[in-house]
Amino acid sequence: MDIKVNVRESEGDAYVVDLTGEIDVYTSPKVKDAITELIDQEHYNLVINLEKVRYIDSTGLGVLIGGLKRVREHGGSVNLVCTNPQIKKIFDITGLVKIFGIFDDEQSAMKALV
Amino acid sequence: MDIKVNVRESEGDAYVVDLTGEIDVYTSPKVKDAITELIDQEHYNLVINLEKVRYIDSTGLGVLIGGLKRVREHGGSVNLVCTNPQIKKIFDITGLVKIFGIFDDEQSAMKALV
Amino acid sequence: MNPATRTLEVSSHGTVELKIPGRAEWVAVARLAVAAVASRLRFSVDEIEDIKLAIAEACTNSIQASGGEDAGVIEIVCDALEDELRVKVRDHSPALHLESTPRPIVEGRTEELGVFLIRALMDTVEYASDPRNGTELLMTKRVIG
Amino acid sequence: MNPATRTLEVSSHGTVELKIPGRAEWVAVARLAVAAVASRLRFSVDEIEDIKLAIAEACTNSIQASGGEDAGVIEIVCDALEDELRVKVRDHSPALHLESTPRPIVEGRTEELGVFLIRALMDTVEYASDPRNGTELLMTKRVIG
Ligand SMILES: Nc1ncnc2c1ncn2[C@@H]1O[C@H](COP(=O)(O)OP(=O)(O)O)[C@@H](O)[C@H]1O
Ligand SMILES: Nc1ncnc2c1ncn2[C@@H]1O[C@H](COP(=O)(O)OP(=O)(O)O)[C@@H](O)[C@H]1O
Repeated sequence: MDIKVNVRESEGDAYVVDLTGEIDVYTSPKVKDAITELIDQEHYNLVINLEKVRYIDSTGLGVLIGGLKRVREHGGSVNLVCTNPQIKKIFDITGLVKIFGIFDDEQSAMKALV
Repeated sequence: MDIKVNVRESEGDAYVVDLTGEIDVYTSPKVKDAITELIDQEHYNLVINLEKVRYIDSTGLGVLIGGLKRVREHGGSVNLVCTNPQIKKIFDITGLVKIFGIFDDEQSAMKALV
Repeated sequence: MNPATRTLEVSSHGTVELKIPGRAEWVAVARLAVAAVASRLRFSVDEIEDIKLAIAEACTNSIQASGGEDAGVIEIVCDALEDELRVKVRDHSPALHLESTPRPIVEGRTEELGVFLIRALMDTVEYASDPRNGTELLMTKRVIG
Repeated sequence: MNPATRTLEVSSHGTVELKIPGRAEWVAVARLAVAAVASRLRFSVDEIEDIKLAIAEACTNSIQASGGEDAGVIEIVCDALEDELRVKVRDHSPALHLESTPRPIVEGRTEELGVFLIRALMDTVEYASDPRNGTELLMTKRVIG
């Protein structure tokens, strides 16, 4: 019932945010803070790794969408790494698969950043 | 929230009962039935493997004690395989470590049968 | 009669009531309790995840509707029937706007996303709200034999 | 105010109430719900297991005291304080014999084993019973900083 957030610099200008745990109304502010901080520091190419996320709710999706909107204003993008079928399903039924790049591993997510 | 019970014949006259899951007031009757059936069939040397048991309550302990009492009347014994520290602790604080043989693996539990 | 001699073939029907504080940190308790109830029925692991999320979204909605701080007590009543789970989530918040039709959303607010998920994940969703008693959401999901 | 902008530093204090049918198959729901509440405090994983078992034993006791079939509704109230969890388990069964002193038991009944475990796993156990209102067990466990 908690979330771990780890931010690390990757190739080029890109940053990876590793998330571990459950993203819900209680923990999503922590995720939002990490993403906001990166964007405030003018990092607009992000990979958010959800491989170790067991649960995500609408507030978590909202944080991801909010991040995407902000980086897009600067020509950046957010790619997601997601392998958990239940979480993939959530992106499917909400139609968010169409606005996020969703990848099976970090390398692919990184390559696909503009 | 369920228990799986698997009974198999082993060396000599001994039988092994493999338990997987949680043993509580709801599931312990199933364990009791399996042990009772073995004893009714005059198998008095039993190894009960608790390696895959995540939880045991007083009703589960009662079933094990009941089985031990019955086999002892026929000169048999019940040895337990238990590696989960939390469950070992329960046998410790109840003093049941003194009446059961408790072993780290099936082979040792089997060897120690009279 | 000794409980250890009963068979496992009892009816799974039963009602479980839960009250949690209407604050973000308690939603996980509702989620886990409802999952435990749901796993008494013959739902698949995926379906239990769906139910968890739907009920959590209902609680989250109550909290957000009250400004995100404290929604008072949230009451969750689970009726486990033979082949259906009914969950009622009741709070004392003002009315929510749950009447929007289900559709994949690309522009909107997080609240709408939550409501959309509830509608998508459960079989039926009914909604009642009055200014005095707060909002009540009744959700059902059937076990598909 | 948007919930997503709040910090995580809120008080963990809160009360969670749960009612389950007093039948064997529902005890697991109590166990999991109480574990979820306990994990809001700074208990270790082992301590949460202790609490789960103690509360389950209290419920099991109620069921056994009513003959193992149906103990009516069992009510569980969890008060999560800063550094202590208080759990009350209330039923409508006749009095239990919980007054025996804690001791490792080698001859006895399963009920005694349950009560022994509750006393061993929790910090304090208080017990009240009257013929009209049933039995109430109040258990507490402190977080050891
Ligand atoms: N259903 C949705 N469709 C599209 N965008 C959404 C949806 N729900 C939320 N968002 C977006 O997610 C972001 C976060 O929303 P919200 O949680 O309301 O926080 P905030 O308004 O502080 O950004 C916002 O950019 C919002 O527009
Ligand atoms: N605290 C205990 N100490 C020793 N033996 C116990 C204890 N609790 C239960 N037992 C034993 O475990 C067995 C199972 O007990 P119980 O669940 O009451 O079922 P039953 O009476 O049908 O055998 C009995 O042999 C009982 O004596």
